Amino acid sequence: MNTLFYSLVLLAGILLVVAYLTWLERKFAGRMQSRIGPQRVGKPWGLLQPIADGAKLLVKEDIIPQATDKTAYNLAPIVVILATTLVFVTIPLGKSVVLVDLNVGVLFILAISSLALIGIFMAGWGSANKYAILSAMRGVNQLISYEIPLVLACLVPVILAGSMKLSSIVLAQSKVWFIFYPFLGQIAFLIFLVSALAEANRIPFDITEAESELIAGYTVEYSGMKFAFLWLAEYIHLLAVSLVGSILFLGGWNGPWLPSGLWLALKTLLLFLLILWIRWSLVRIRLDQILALSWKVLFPLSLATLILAGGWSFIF
Amino acid sequence: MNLIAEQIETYKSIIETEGDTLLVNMGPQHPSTHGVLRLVLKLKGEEVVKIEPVIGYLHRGFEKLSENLTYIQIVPLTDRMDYLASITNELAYVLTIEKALKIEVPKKAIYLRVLTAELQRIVSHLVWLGTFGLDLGGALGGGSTLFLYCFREREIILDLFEEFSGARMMYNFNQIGGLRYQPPLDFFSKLKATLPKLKQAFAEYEEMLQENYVFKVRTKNIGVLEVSLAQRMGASGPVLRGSGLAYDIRKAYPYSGYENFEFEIPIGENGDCFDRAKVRILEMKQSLRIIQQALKGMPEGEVAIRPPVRVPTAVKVPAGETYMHIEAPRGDLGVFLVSDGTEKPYRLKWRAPSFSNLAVLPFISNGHKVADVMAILGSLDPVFGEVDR
Amino acid sequence: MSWMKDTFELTGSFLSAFKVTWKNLWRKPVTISYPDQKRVLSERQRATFALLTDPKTGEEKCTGCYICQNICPALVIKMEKEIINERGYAKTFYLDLSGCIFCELCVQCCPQDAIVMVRHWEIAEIKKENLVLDKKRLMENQKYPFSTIIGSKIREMQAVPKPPTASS
Amino acid sequence: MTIEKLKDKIKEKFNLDCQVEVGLVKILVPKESWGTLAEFLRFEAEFNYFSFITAVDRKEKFEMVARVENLEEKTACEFTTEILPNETLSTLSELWEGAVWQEREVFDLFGIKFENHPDLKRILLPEDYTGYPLKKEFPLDKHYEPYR
Amino acid sequence: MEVKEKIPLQSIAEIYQTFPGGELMLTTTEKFFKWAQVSSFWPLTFGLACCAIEMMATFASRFDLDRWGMIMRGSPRQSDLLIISGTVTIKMGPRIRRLYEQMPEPKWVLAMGSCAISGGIFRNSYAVVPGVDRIIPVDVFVPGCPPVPEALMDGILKLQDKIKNSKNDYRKVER
Repeated sequence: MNTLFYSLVLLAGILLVVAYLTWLERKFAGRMQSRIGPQRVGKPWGLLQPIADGAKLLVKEDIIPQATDKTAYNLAPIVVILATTLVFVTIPLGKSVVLVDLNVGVLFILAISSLALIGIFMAGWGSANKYAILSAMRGVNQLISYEIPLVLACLVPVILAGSMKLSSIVLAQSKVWFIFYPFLGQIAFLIFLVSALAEANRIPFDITEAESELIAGYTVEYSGMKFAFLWLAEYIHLLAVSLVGSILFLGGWNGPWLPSGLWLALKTLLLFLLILWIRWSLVRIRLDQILALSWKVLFPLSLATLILAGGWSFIF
Repeated sequence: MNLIAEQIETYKSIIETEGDTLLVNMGPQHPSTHGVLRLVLKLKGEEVVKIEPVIGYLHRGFEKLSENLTYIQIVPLTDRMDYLASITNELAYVLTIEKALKIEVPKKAIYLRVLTAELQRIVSHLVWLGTFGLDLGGALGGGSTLFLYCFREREIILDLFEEFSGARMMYNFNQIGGLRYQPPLDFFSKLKATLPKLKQAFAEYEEMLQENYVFKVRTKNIGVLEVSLAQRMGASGPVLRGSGLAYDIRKAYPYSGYENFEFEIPIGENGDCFDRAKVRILEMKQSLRIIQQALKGMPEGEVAIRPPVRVPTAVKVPAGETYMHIEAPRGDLGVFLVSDGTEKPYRLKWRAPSFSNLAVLPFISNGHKVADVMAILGSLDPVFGEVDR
Repeated sequence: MSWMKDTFELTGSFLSAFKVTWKNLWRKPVTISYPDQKRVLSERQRATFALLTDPKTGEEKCTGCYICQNICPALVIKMEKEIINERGYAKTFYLDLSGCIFCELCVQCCPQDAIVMVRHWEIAEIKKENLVLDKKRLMENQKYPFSTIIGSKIREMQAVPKPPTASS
Repeated sequence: MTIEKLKDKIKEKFNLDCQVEVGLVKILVPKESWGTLAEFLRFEAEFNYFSFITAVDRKEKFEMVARVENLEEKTACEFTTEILPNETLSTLSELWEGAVWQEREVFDLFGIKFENHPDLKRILLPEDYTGYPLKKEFPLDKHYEPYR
Repeated sequence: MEVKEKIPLQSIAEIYQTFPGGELMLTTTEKFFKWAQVSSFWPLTFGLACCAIEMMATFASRFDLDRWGMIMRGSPRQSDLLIISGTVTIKMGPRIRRLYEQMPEPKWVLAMGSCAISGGIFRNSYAVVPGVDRIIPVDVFVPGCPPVPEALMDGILKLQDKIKNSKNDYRKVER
């Protein structure tokens, strides 16, 4: 019984945290662009902004264009939300605070998070709009080519910790966080970050919903609550990426003074702010350059780090 | 089963199968088409096979309207043509009338006209830099950071214009025979205070864009325009100078006192988006130099020669044809006036630089990706009030 | 080894872009939060119009001479003249804000300085009809601060200076 | 080639006299030799910067004005010709590509057709617009339009 | 495929009232959703002419409208405010009509600048539609050429007050 209760609390928690991540992003971006983010909605700092956005999108008229492939069009947001929230099942938020601690945790996370690609393609293809089709094609290219560096980068902590169970990875990092491994940790973390950004379609890889060419990418034809799902899915994916990143590389919840849960929250927040910082200061790269970057640079680099990690765990 | 067959039908109609090229129609409402331009793109996968810009969505009939307004009433109309650089429009029109009437404008008016035209060039290039960042980085990404910085600097200069004339964009500054206002007393001190801020801001943009690897990768040898094609098309201004020809009307045919200011003309090497961007950023620096010289040499005295306008039909231009062209931020802006001695022009033809600059787009964007077409369009910097007149 | 140079240059450019955004993160935002703080408008601001009354005698300055009606490029001013004890008044004076382009030619050539622009921009309307300012509303607009540009002021600025230079 | 040499060349080749102003040569050309003069200017005189081409409606005849410039020597040449309202004129688009759009605009607003122009159709007004607005007898307030 | 007959929404409001506290709940939900619509007002990135530059300046750092929860959306499907900023020419008219129809239902239109309200100085030009309200119903008019950011923001505030105290069902917008 308590798993049902815990999963409901987890779901509500994710949606609430993600809602306030959108608020944080607009505030942080505003501050970086020397303006103030949302300010007037919930008087002092615009705290009620995400609630207002959600309620407004709830009430919006839900247009289903006539030429769309109805099943793909309606199912796409559900698949995308499913793919991104299911990842939180195996992510431990504390020592024993986890829904189900699979011993193939990392594999499960990587498999589920690549499901989002199907949702995005369904959205793009279903809405029968030329921009959406173009963006869906681009999304498929980009996400597939970044799957491999992501997997290899995640394998490095698995090799160093000797097991795929997330909680045991964190235990293995109690003394030295994986990122502080001299040459190996930084490169693996960098590859993980770059390919996770590409997975989540964030700048500089956000060509699927590139504002300047394809208006709003695969979300062109969506309005109201369906658009809210697609929009939130991106932030849920980012939350998952920063959580997984802080667990795999930044040593989860072990840290010197503060209580364990706070450490994890602090690290994810830091990682999220880093992703935001990248988003608001870089220019988007073109599709073929993105693919070239993944195949020519990230793929061999991640193979090299994998070999290095193997050697390292063999010696020590 | 017929449901699926029917859906395949609908998709076939969407993707015209002429050798699997996709006909995409980037309609008049598009975040990055700088206004109202429809691009009919024939794409093969990602690459552009053929591109055909459709313009005319902002054609407001300037030439017909100006045949029914008197010479004085046309000055506020000229502000609305190239709405990013309204002072240079007024300047072109007013200089043509003064050339036709052979009026000598007082020295202070000449210096003030040069000063405000160069400030307007900086404002127009700032808006270009902001929207160029949008084209590359997308409205919600890094590009919009650059966009907001450029608009923050632009606000400083707009405050100065508001002090001088009372309006932020459509100033109605010039008048046949000089300016309409004296600058307020503290105008020059405020201007001196803002110049270092602008210089520091330009250095910041230079740093954020010029050495930026991602910016270079997105703009190096994209949309290469070689010099002879540019000349035959009539492209002018930063687009022509980006291809390596140092042709600047302020130096070639010095007008309104430009001969007693010295400044260089920046040119590019191989005429791609990067060079056009570099030329515009360096031009902004040159404009700062001109403004400083104008501030130093600002004489005292009156700003207008004509007795103040009392009766609207005061100005009559003798019959004849005059043509005068100046260096607007976008290029060679010319006014061809055919007058018949009454107080209304018989025919007023505007030679708009953006019209010819935009005509270059189909010639230089074949074989590029869709993302590059946006970068090329951004580097040509068309303003549709001027393209469609 | 161009590959190494490329990645080196790539990280260099990323760092410079990050430096710019980092510097701006700590600068004070330039935003003016509109409903509470308002921007100080320049004293030559051109917003809505006002028909002036002569402070000494208390009757309106406008003598209905049709000059501003003729010079307006957008043809938005319409007035009718009436003569009361051999002095012209504007019986009705309509200024259609929906067509006006705020070019200030009417203020410049008004011989009696009767019409002036005021510094008040809150003029949005829900209904299109009350964008047409009739004489009563133009008179009421006098309560807003005037712009310092009045017809005689412009002419004095432009006039060829008599021996004592009239600097504004 | 300085302006004087240009003047004599034109004199002996087309025996047209041209007025000379500072850096500008104005030539009045009969309709037939419009194309040949343009070719001469483009190739021999290297006026390869195309400035503009426009028409002036003189009620009973159109006056076509075209201006080309030589940027190196800073000289410009304006050649004009008179054509009757329903006559056509040879196009300049083979010599200067810039003329393609400008001639389309002249056709759009004046109704003057150009022979063997690549695609002569309306550029500024909607395709199904009737009437040529910039003609003098086109009244300002009467509108030919599909939409109003 | 015949379209299923949609349940008229008005009847749901009546069902609300049959419950004991229904009336009170209806007004509070209505007020809540109206507040939500007003405080997250997403305009469409759609600029025609000079007023578009002034609109961009209003959304830039100095008069930042992100403070009011307004993000510029690219596609008409996700935006609920259409700011007509610039001259509406006869070639652009049908495009604006289609854009308006593509926007989901609670949508509002703000005519910015004298060109959009009545054609401004181009009123009697052969190629300009004198006033955008001949093509689409307009909710608020902001005069000015171009209107200073304060004027545009004042217009948006007046539109928001109009939405707040519009008495009808939060789904349909009173024309």
